[in-house]
Amino acid sequence: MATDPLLTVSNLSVRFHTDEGLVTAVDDLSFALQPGQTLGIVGESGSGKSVSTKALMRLLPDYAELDANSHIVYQTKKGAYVDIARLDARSKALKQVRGGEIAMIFQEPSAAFSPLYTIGNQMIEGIRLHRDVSRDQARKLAIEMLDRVGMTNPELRVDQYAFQLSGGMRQRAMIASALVMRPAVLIADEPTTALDVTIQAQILDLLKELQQDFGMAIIFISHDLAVISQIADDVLVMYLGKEMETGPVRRIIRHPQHPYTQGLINAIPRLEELDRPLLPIPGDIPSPLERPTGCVFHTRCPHAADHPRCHTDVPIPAQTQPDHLAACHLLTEKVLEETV
Amino acid sequence: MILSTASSSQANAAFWRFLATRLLVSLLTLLAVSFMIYGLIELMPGDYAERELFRKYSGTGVTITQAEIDRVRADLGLDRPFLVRYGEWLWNVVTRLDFGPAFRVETSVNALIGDKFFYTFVLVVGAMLISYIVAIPVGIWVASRKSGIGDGVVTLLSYLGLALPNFAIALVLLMLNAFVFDLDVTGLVSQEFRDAPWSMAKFLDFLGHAYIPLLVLGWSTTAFQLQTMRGLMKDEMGKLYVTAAQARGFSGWPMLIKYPARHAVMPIVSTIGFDFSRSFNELPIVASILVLGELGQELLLAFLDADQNTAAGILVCITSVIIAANFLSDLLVAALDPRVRMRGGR
Amino acid sequence: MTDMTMTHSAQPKARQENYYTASQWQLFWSRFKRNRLAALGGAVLSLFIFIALFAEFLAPYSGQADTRNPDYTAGPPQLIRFCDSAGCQLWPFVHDMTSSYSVLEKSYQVEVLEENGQPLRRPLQFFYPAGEYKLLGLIPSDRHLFGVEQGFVHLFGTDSNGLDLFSRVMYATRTSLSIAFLGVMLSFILSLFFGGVAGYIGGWVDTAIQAFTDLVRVIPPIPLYMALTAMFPRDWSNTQVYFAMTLVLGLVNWPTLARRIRSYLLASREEEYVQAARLAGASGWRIVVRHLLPGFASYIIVELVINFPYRILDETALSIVGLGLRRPTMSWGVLLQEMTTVQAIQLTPWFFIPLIFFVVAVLSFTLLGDGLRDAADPYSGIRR
Amino acid sequence: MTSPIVSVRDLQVHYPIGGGFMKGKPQTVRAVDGVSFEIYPGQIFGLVGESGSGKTTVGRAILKAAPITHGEVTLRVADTALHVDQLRGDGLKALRRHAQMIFQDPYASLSPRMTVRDIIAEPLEAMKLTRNREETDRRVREVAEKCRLNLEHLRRFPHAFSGGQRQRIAIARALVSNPSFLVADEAVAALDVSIQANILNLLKSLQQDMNLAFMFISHDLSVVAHFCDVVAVMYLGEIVEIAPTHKLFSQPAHPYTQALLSAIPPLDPDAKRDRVQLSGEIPSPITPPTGCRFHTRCPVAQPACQTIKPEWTQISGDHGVACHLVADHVDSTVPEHLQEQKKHAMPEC
Repeated sequence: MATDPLLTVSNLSVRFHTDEGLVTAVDDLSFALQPGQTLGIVGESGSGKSVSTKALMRLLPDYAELDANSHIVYQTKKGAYVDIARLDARSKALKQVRGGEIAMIFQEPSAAFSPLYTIGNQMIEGIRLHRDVSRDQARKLAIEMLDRVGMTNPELRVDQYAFQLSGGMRQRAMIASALVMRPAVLIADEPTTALDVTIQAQILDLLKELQQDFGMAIIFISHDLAVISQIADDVLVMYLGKEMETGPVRRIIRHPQHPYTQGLINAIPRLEELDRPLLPIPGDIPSPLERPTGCVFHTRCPHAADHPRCHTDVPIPAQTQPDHLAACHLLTEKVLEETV
Repeated sequence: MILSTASSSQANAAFWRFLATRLLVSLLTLLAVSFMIYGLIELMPGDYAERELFRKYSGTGVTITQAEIDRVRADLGLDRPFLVRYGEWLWNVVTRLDFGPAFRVETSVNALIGDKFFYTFVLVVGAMLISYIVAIPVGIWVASRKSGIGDGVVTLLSYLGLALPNFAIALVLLMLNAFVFDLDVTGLVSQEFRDAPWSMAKFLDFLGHAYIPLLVLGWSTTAFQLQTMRGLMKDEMGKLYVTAAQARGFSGWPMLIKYPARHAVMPIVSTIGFDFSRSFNELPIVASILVLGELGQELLLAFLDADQNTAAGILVCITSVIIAANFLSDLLVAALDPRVRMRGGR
Repeated sequence: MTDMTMTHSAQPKARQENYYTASQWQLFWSRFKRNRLAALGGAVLSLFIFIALFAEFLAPYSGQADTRNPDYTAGPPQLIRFCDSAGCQLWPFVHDMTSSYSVLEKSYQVEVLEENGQPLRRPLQFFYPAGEYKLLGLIPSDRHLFGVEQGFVHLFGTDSNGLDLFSRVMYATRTSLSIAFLGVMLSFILSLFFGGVAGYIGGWVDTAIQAFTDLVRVIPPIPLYMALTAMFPRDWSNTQVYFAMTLVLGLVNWPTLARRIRSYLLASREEEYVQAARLAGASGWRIVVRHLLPGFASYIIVELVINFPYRILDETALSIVGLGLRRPTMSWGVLLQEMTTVQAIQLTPWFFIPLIFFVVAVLSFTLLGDGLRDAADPYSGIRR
Repeated sequence: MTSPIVSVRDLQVHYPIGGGFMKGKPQTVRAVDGVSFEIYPGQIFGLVGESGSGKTTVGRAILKAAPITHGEVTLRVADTALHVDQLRGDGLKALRRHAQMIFQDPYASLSPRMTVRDIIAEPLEAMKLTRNREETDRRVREVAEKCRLNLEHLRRFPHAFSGGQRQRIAIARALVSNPSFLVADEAVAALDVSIQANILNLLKSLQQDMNLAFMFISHDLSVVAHFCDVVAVMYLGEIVEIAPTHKLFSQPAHPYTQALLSAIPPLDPDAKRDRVQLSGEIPSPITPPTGCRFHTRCPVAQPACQTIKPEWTQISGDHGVACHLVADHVDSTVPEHLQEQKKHAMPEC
């Protein structure tokens, strides 16, 4: 991983203006994405995983506010660096980033395709925004891509509407419509959550295959750590808008360092260990209006009772291994001990 | 789970069946409306014969005899049973588009309605066009703005549209006219053209008069549509397909028009018939203040005189237009929305 | 970040608990209170309701022929003065004036009466005893908010018959509001019946009612009003016409509300919590009373308030063109009918005063209705 | 062995869609098409399948919340047998008292206008199971405590609670009438993983305390594997396999069960799995495939599968399956034309 990162996110914070007050959705998030890498972002509801990726493409709603210290530095295909967080909302550069550099697929392809236009129409629109081709050529590219994602009868499908397709086919069409623009980064926002397991397996295989072919980096968001483990190289664990732990997928799953990650893994029912009891994380996810002080996880952490710092101080991500970080006071203390 | 994988030919069949159903229902509605009006007038105390004689002799001191009433009744055929009269009227309408004789002015209903139907139609359609032409683009624009000023203005306008209804605007115009300008805001054609046959000059004269009632009539519809369009547009802008289009790098007016606006305009298109109905509704009031000769007033007179042929004829004309508008809006919605085209119906 | 959490933890626990134990009605109310414009609408409206309830007390005269001021026909509004050419005084007064139509000048000539070369002052009397009436139809009284001992006071001027416009506006407010209220209630009962039956029973009953509703909806209401009001016999008394009008307003306007009630019921019947109640053994009656009605009530109240201004509009519009109420009944529409002539507009602009009342009433109803709707359903933004 | 608390014989739930005035012929959705099984007291019976398999409809039909087109459903409580398919009136009340349901969405299934106390008390009040308010209150507190709800929160309204807490309220409501049978329809699907384990553990301890029988409907096989004693696999309105959990997950016999299992992503990225990749998606229940309904997607389908409906075969005492290939394997009296193929086609178990 000696190459320059494709995308470097630093200090990303997003707040929402709501009737009840200002709500922090993403808090001081930093990570980097290498070319061709698959980064899995895992988190429960309210963890800010979806918001943070929307922020990468500046797709946040009007009531959201990107913190002034946030930086999203992206290296374009041409090698130039842009800070997406600083781009003017109407700039050409942002339009190029959206779709041309970073493309996105969604959990509900039925809602992501407009029912008033054919799939082909919406694909061709994307192609022609980013590639200098004629309408006919674009249509050909669209059909090729539909074929590539495993849709039968692509010539027919291109003129169909999303509501005429089954759930799995819709998601394939969604993937095709994103990849046909040849992005360097694909953001997949829970793309398999609404699907049955059998279809989920098909889609995961397809994504892996396409990544081999097209060489794009993927940011894969899911609430399901098992799904992430199947596709990601590295994992970022989020809780209440904060980064808890990040590192290579195998290390995170086999040697989780953060109490939250540990709790999460113990709570997941696994076919391999049918007789192991399920260990829930105690308590409930706090309401976004009642954000805990100090470490956001302290209200549910089994160790927090013995460590008053957890209640007051925000932990800073610390390296436990060169590429493995976790934001926990217990670890910081241990790490400090070790270095001393 | 796919519940129906209808092929496109099946889908078309479903749509045509839907249209055929609508057409049939429309015709039945017309039938029911004409029957209802005929029946309502039948229920009114007294009939046209009594009114005519009363008018003829009122103030003369002559006593009206029962025999005389019976004679007029027989002359006009009013002595026959209700269903026979209605059946005959209906038969003539269906076979010859002949609405029968108008009792009150001793001419045919067709002649009576003729011009006035045209005036009415132009006013109503014109007012609606104005409202669409103003409300749709402005609504889209206001909804796409981040700042809330436009929202506030639109909301204020929509309140005023209700609180300062057309008749109030008409009155205010009359007052302004009296105090400030010296405009003739009443009437639809100048005196010299009133009974003249249609000519270019008459048409231009008509347009010269019609713009004030058009603006008055279009005002509250525009205010209402503006608020509706803005609300619909705001709703659509939050939908995922808009985010997806933005994620493809599509933005600006082309994006607004292709995605949220086209979705947002659908409910407006599907209520064209309803809007027609509302315009017809407001016209008689405005017309009576601005002294326009149009169908509404004629209808009122017909009611007051228990003139069944005229009243039913006018209402059938108006309702036909509304039903035609409904039908048109069905077709437009189908043209705009493939789901309707393929599944048949909304 | 930290200061945000601070503000939240600083919030008293009791307040949070209040929020958690707040019923939907309490939440509704707290959301409504935040909307200033709606509260303003509500306040103005209560003033109107006060006028409607206590019209006899507020109006110095009956507004009918028995209190006609024959010397002041189509007279302009009189100013309440503290000062005039003869100096000032602490107690408010009006001038005694006359007005008569001059055929030569083609206008009304207004003169201030003079006594000893000074304008004739008529001091205002408060809680002045004059014509007897029954307050709220129950309590006999002869007190009026204000009056003058001799002569007349006409704050809004008089109409072409010399009737006090202020008094007439007070009574007209009562008529217009009450007729709209009764019309709304009647159409509400009808729509509740049709919509409720269609939505709750469903099946072919639903289809039949829907077809009938569509039929009524396709005819523009004004011709229907015309047909119905033309049926009123000319010799009907005011009361008869009044009730007939409410009947007409109710009969014509139920379909839209019926449709909404129907779709609301159809939707809420499928709500999961209603299904849960059914599985908990709740009877149909219990489901309606405990689960459907509580949500429905707020919805209905909002619908009714939103419908109100439209009924006021209908009455006024119909009366203006002579289809609704007629003299000597007093309603906004009847009062406004006088100003539809060009001559009235030029010569007597104060005939417009009822229009201001009408506009303010409709506006405040709309503000209140929108506020209630937003409070009941914070996510709906579209009127239709 | 004791007698089953729930027995279902050849249950069919069909309903029409479309149709109406000038809308063409209505079509029949065969949501459930001939399903039979038994649930024993104290047993947790899992029902799994893809969306559109009809599993939810089965659960609802047992509670008479979906119309039973054909078949028998019997619920045995306290020595009496309730024939659910024929129940009405007072009998229905007995069913409601003894059989309850937990819904998927804890946000939609609680009335927003009732306090937690009123929500939990609903079955008691609706069916008049208690004599007075004090008894109701006592019972509500008892159950709420069992479901680990804070008793001080009973005055609150649902909007004060998170998903997990709401689901505990829903569970308390289901248990307040002391039922002996519970249908949990995707009861943890809407919850976060960290909360899900909590609710599952609560359900399990309640089940042991009260000796409840459960029908646990889920699309998530890992959850089912942890929670259930017996699992039935549904495909397109039919049950294709029933087995005790351990057997089903270690020796799945039906190709569909095998495919489902292999599609579950393991937590460890390096875990070895033999993938049985299924192509295509579940067909429409309006026009289900002939023969074995799974043949259109089955990786080992034979020509006979397209035409002949497979018989239900008991592989062992408690393991049944509906598949031609398995039937051949177990029963030697198979049609001759199938004998040849089965050797190659027998799926690896």
